[in-house]
Amino acid sequence: MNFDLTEDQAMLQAAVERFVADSYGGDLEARRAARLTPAGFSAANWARLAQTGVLALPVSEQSGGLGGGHVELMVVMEALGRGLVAEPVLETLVAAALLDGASQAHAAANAAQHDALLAAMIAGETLVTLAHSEREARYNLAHVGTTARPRGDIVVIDGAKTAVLAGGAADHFIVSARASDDTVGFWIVAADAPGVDRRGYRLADGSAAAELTLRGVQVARDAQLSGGLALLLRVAATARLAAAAEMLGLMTLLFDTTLSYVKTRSQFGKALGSFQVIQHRMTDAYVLVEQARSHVVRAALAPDAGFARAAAGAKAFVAEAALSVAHTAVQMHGGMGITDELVIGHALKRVRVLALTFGDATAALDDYRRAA
Amino acid sequence: MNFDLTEDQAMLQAAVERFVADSYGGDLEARRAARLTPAGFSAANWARLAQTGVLALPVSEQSGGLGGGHVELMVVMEALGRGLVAEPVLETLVAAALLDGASQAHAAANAAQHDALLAAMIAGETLVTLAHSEREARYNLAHVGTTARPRGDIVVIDGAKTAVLAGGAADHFIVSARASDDTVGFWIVAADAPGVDRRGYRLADGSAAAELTLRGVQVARDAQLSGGLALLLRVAATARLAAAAEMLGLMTLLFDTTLSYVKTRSQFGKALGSFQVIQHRMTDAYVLVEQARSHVVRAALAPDAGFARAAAGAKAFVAEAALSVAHTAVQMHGGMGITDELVIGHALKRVRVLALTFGDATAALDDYRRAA
Amino acid sequence: MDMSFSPADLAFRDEVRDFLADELPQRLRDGMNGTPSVFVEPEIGLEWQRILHARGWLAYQWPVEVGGTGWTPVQRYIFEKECALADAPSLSVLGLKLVGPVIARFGTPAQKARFLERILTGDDLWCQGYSEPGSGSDLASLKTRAVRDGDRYIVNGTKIWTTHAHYANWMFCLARTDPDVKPQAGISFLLIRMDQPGVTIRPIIGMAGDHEVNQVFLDDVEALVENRIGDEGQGWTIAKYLLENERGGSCAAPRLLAELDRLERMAATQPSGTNGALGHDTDYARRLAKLRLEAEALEMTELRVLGELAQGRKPGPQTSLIKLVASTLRQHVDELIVETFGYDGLQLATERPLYGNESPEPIGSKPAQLAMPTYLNSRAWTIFGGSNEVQKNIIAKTVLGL
Amino acid sequence: MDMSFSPADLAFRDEVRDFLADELPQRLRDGMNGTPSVFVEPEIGLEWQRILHARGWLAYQWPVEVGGTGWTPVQRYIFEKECALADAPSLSVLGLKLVGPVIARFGTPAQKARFLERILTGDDLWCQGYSEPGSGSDLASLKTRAVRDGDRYIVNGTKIWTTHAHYANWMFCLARTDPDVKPQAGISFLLIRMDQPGVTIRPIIGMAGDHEVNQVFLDDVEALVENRIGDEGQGWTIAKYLLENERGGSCAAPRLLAELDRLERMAATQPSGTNGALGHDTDYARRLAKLRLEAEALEMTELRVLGELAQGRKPGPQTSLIKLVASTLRQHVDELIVETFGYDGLQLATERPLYGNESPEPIGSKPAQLAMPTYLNSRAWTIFGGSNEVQKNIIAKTVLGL
Repeated sequence: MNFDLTEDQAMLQAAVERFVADSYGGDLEARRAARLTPAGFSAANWARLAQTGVLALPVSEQSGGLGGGHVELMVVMEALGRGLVAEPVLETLVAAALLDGASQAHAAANAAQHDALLAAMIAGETLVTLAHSEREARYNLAHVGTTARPRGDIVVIDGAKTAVLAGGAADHFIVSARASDDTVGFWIVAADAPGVDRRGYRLADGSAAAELTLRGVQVARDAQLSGGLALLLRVAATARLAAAAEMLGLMTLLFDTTLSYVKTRSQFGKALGSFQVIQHRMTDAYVLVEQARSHVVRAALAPDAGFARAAAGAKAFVAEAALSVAHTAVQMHGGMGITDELVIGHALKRVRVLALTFGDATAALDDYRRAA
Repeated sequence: MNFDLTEDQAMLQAAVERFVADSYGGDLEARRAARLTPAGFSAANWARLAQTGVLALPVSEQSGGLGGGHVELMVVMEALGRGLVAEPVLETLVAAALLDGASQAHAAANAAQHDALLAAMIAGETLVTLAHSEREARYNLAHVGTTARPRGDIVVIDGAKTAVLAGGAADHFIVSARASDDTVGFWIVAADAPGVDRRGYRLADGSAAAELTLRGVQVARDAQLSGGLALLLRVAATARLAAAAEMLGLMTLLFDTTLSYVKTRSQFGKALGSFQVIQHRMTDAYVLVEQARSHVVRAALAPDAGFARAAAGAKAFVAEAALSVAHTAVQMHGGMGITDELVIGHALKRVRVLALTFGDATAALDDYRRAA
Repeated sequence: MDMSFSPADLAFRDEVRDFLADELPQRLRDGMNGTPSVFVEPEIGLEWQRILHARGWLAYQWPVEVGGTGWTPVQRYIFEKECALADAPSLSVLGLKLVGPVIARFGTPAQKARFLERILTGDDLWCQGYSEPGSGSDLASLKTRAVRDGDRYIVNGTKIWTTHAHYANWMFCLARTDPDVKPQAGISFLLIRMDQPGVTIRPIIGMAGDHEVNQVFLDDVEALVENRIGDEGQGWTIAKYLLENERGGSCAAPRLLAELDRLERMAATQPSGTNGALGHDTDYARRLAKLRLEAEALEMTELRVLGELAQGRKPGPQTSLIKLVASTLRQHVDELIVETFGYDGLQLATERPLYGNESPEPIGSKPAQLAMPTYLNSRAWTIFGGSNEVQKNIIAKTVLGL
Repeated sequence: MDMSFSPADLAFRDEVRDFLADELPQRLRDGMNGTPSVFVEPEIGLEWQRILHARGWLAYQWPVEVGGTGWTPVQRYIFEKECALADAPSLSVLGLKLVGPVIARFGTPAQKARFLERILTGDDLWCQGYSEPGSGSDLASLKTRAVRDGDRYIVNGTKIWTTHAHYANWMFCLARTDPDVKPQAGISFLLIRMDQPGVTIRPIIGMAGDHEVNQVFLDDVEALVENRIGDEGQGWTIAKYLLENERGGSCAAPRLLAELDRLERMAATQPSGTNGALGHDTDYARRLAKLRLEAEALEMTELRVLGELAQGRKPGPQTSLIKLVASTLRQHVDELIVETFGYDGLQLATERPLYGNESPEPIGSKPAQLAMPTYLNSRAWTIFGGSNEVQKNIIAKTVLGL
């Protein structure tokens, strides 16, 4: 019974906090400028992040990663959230986990090719992202309408994908499609492959997402990843923990910023924080932060058998709690809270996006209770 | 556009308020004593209530009633709620509306008999109540498992009923049962008829409810009321308005009592009502009372075509609002709030019962949205 | 009790409906519906105001003597409701509802002649100089200083949250003309030209990327004494009049109800991902129905206030809760709209406008594109014009006597 | 990070489990589960305390010198969790958790000898004389007066919310021994015999009909000076110690989680009235799942505090929110339970006890019969022991620095 970080974990946390301090450190203008680039993030920061090893963290050692566990993932994502980091870490971790999981499933013929892609990814040289969501599916991970039909040595992919996170700048997509035997598989598709029509757009947090239309896209058979929907669900659980941890970081950022504000800002001749209603509302927010932390820790420490359930539960709880704290933070800041000039609004918008990662709070709640 | 009461309506309101002042007038001990009688209410008060004409109010003039409309019903029930009246007015109004509706549906052979029963009811001489709910039905009004099988000139009723309001002291029951043609009908059954096994019990508000077991209960064919489920749904809408209006009265009682309390009670050397958190919580309660009043007025004024929907909506809204205000009232009163010594607790318990009249808030909400 | 409209009122309603059907261009309806922020752009608003002015209906909130319509409270309500249901652009609050009535009530004949007609023609566009950095909801603490210098004041200070300052050629402004009396007594109500040296406008961009409000720096800016409304030191009284003027009849619910209808239709075609449409998901349908119940209660509360006004009485305490309920409900509706569109609800285009031919292509649908910016702007409802916290303080004090 | 128990702790857990399986009679489990009020009747509680005392585990919250077990914080948690999961009757807070540790800490050797063992044997039953009519959450304002008269005090005053005063033979009591110093300084901690003239007990019946608490009138009642704990005027310090003593480890979540499990099983057989069981209704299942998420978070928060204690550190600020979260959650669970049983949830039997052969026949089921009285009593959770409002004041001040 010990919730202290190990020395290694503390070092990891310090490394990410250093990255945040050096790269952002309260410079909202620099962050905004990075968001306005076509990629939606800073290439320089991305390279530095890769150097910290963060991108290699959850990848197994045999695939060239650091083999970090859930606690390490939590530590990193919380620190990134607290730093309001704009770079596509979550998207990369998802893609890396899929490639890594696929590599481990079979020593497939295509392993070398996938390993090379993975290595480039975690080095920060290539951006790969999952293209799975379809409009008809809403949050149902098992609903895939895109098809992959074999034709000789190749496979032909047709369909449409939406809400492809970081899809505006990705070099490769991991595209889910339904194979002729009705199972769901994943194929690596280059962004510039013929038949791929990418339409970039911005999400609330300023990130560059994309819609894809896939018309007769031809990929080599061995571009398929081993492992189907089951692998995706495993990765989704990890992604939910990561999203919950990042939201926890955002909650602490929102809470601490707001607490400082109500202590210094005065109204009607008194500090805002001396009004009992403000005190109780801040107390409610504090309770949410602590309870959210408990859920994230719970999921990070859950044994494998219960991990998917715990991660879904943490995601469901934290998504609602983070939104509530973000709304409180906006309200407490008054007029300034609704501008783009404080971290508050940016954190709210990032929470909105994370809250929908691999389904909204209700979808996660349903997974949680069905697994119970 | 005028929300003032007419002179007649104001007189009606005054009459009920006079009854409340004379019969209860803050004498919680007398009310408690009345609740502890086997009937669960005061026979003397009941006789006086009948004299005010309240029991005859919604009954059509051709059936010997006053032919009052929904506004009159609202006025009366709100005043009764505000007075925390213990007598089974709502139950009697439901039974009377069923008998009255049945009389109007057909000039049936049994009209004279029903009219006599109705006359005795509204004179306060005979207590009649609806026995409809069954455990398997939960809040589904259309679910009736009790059967009514014809045998020659009689009908044989078998089944079980629960949550028969005022059933502990009723002289007759209006029992719903499924006829051989699968329609739902209603039969008048004397409480002392052979085969009727009544088990009395107390509800939260201290009223005397009953469970009934009906084994081979024989009733004359003409004991059946005209009008089936459609009549019940019409009456249920009226009952929902009545329950919402009574809850509105309870809300004003709870709110006003609590407002006085926080103005006079002091803690840490200050009036409770000077704490901002208390002020805002009372403001929230005030908003609920006003919004609840709007819903009740809306339903009372709704045209016939929209009445069932409006009554369901009012019931759904007011049930939640009343519960919230009651919880606030308890909390604001601190230790005293959870005793049986103040009107607060009694009002909360009455709200709990009314909130489930003809289905809970969710059931009413479902009826409301499906009718939309 | 009677909540129906009289035959004369129904005839008036039909007249308004016919007018809207004939005279309100689709382009303006689209402009209104395609605006995620609280105020429509002048480009849309002014065109509509010109149409209304031509019909003689623009100054309906003003006294008859200065061009008002003389409508009864019920007629005003009917007009506003029909406009809302027809998606008519919202009218400029600043000129028509705020400074116009103030000039009509407190202005000299010369001031009335000088300013009122130009509000109606749109030749003058106004902004409001009330809030200051550091004063927020607490007006009495304002610091902008106006020093008399012959027939003019020299004004120095900073105003913030100044809606459409970047379009306005005039500002009505509260400034401290006497620092030596108690805070409320030393304030005057001045009209200031925006197109003069010393006026600097800093845009404040909202979370959704909209430019509605500004910070306005006033450095040795001139305000003519002839453009002071009322006496020196009467500013606080005028500001209070203006506030009370705002608290007459209200008509927020009809548009909310119309939006819930629209949302319900959209939800009926949104995929749920499992079985059929999102609108048929029980949980979703119940959430929507609960919001509708809130909106219907609000509508009735507004009508109860109207009932008081229609009887020639002062409205009851219900007026004070309408802003509180309406703004909170507005936010809940906008939250549900964002959620309705699933991942599509996350898109946030920052180009403006989002209506018309130049607007960016939406992902999924136009309503999906509007959802997020509308939701983000909607957080302002419980902050501006008296935050929810301030509203509750006021109700507790004035209505509950706490 | 590591939230697992050590092998030694697991062995201890098994030892506790075996003990409970062997020694906790079904009658006592039924008594615990059949009690809708917060405290079990002495009839149930004392029997269980005798069994625990025989095993040497009753005084586990006391120092080893006076009969404590010397358990680690983790062992205490494990013991309390296993007891909760086995439906063991709750132990008397008054003697074991409140006055016992105070006597152990501040009492003279003679006082320890006189009182401690008799708490464990159940020969003495205690009640607490803290709250007074008019003082509520504000202890410093207490008015009960103790005047020295030789080797005794003469005590006059009124205490209220006195749990189980009608069973107790002793009261520990805060009384003002010096009215002339500042309020906190003039208070002493006195032990008073209940079986003496001048002690009058007025039952206060709760909403559900339960008799747990009382008003106690003290009219010229005697308290021996030798039965004063600590020095004269030290009462406030002792009361604070007692409060802090309460804020050690906490184990509220396991029982809440067990109740949610039980509720889920019951809901799976409750008719929904439309299609199948209530437990399969999506809306219902989601509400239950959300409560479970709250309870799981609470469990983890309690474990995080335990983690601090296990490392030999003082627990962090999380302790302060546990009461707030647990009591609010407790109420929400009890509300859902009432709703689960539909109309059956409305029954309110006022006979007591509701366990055992004499208890009234339930309508529907025994859990349905317990639902309403439990819910009604449950309103007390956010009021007694520091209301939610007071808890939030404390957190805002001490944790957030507001």
